[in-house]
Amino acid sequence: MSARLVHEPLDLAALLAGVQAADRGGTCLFVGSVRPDDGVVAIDYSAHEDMAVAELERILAEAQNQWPEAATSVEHRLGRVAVGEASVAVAAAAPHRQSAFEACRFVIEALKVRVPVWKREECRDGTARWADNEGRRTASDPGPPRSDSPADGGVAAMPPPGPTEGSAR
Amino acid sequence: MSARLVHEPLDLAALLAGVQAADRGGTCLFVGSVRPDDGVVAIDYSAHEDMAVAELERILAEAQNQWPEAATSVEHRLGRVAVGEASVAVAAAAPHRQSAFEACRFVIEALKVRVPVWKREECRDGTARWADNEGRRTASDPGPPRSDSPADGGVAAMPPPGPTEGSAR
Amino acid sequence: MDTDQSAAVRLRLFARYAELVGTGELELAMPLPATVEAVVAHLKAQHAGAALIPDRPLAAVNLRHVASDHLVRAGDELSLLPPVAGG
Amino acid sequence: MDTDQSAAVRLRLFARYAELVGTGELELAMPLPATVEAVVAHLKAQHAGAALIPDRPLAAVNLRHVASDHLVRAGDELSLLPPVAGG
Repeated sequence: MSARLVHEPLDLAALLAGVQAADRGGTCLFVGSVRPDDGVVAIDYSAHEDMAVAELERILAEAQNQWPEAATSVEHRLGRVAVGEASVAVAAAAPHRQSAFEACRFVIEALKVRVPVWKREECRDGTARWADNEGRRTASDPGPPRSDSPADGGVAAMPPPGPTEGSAR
Repeated sequence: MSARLVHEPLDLAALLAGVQAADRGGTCLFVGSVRPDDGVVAIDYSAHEDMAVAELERILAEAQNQWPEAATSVEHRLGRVAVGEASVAVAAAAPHRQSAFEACRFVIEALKVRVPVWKREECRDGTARWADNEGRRTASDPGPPRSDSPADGGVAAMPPPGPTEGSAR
Repeated sequence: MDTDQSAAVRLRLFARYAELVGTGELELAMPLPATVEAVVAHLKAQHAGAALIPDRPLAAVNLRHVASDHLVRAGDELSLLPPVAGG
Repeated sequence: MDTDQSAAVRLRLFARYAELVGTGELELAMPLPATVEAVVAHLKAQHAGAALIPDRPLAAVNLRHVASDHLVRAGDELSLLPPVAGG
């Protein structure tokens, strides 16, 4: 049982290895990754880190209580996560698949509504906005709240649309 | 969408990579592995291979029909699989996690009741027995039905219990 | 319905059923079409080892699951499947 | 109930709320205990930037979620949390 916030790419193999055991014949892994919705090129994740870890640990303890034979682990990535990269992963292993699926689903659903993590979407046009899990968005000040989240990250790799300069494409 | 029977250890990273795409923000992976129930040290999986692949493809097509935005893949291992090793894996990726969970669960549930795969449990005491997914077991003749599944596989690594020859253990 | 008195059905057996009969593949000469159940009865009459196969086992024709009243025709491949145990 | 007229509550703000107020951490001197809602009203009275924070935001005391009628005591750490967006 392990709840972690990490600042580097998630290690899914390690997460799986942490919950698997010979007598747990079913393992369910959920991976959430950044979608390119509405021009998003990356998401800068921040958290109330102490509380997020404490809340994740409480969620895992609740899962343990509800599915005593299951082992669960969760990792959430913080900092800038580019489109297509994983931001969160939950693993649950149990003797039977139903518990593994249910415990895994429980943890990700609880995480989405309880764990103090926020996302600031970085868009192709250089703007940034706060987004919540109900799809509401609020423009963000130009200055990012975290020094390691450049507002123009990824622009070189994916130029913004709009008036092109002499190119037919 | 890919349905495969394989004779080597499952490659989960490749299975995940096969379903993931930037606009599929949720991925669910299920892994089933061999449990050491009642003295089992390994399971020898066999199949009606042509039909198993066809049936797996039909199941994936049904998942595609029910969750059109989801991509699903499945691999089942055949031959001798030791306790703790993975025998089956299902991956489903979709724009939202609910479809990913549901499609993944659908595929493994359908596989368990429809796909012609059989297991012959190899026990610590050297015996073997056929097992079905309802927990019924039937003794197997000493001669294995497949030439590549020795009834004494693994005995060197894990000697059967019983009358010992001069050893206090 | 036409029946072919000289027809043969290709029968495939798997796992425990192959073990019981001692082979995974055989041809049964019998009038066709016939239901899966009739083919199984014919098999049991000819092979003592098949006695422990149920009268209406899980079955597939040409790689698809079928019910035991499904009609097997000349040229079909009938597979008799023990309870499946994948996963 | 005893109130401590000279007490201070340690307030932490995150994400958009920190951006609005211009800081992630401050101390508010006010009579305690007081409800979360009262502390938020006090913050809004003192910091114009806090106007857009809801009257009853998601809140945590000492790293646990609390309702807006929860009593904040001297020495508590109160965190005001924008709608969470993990995953």
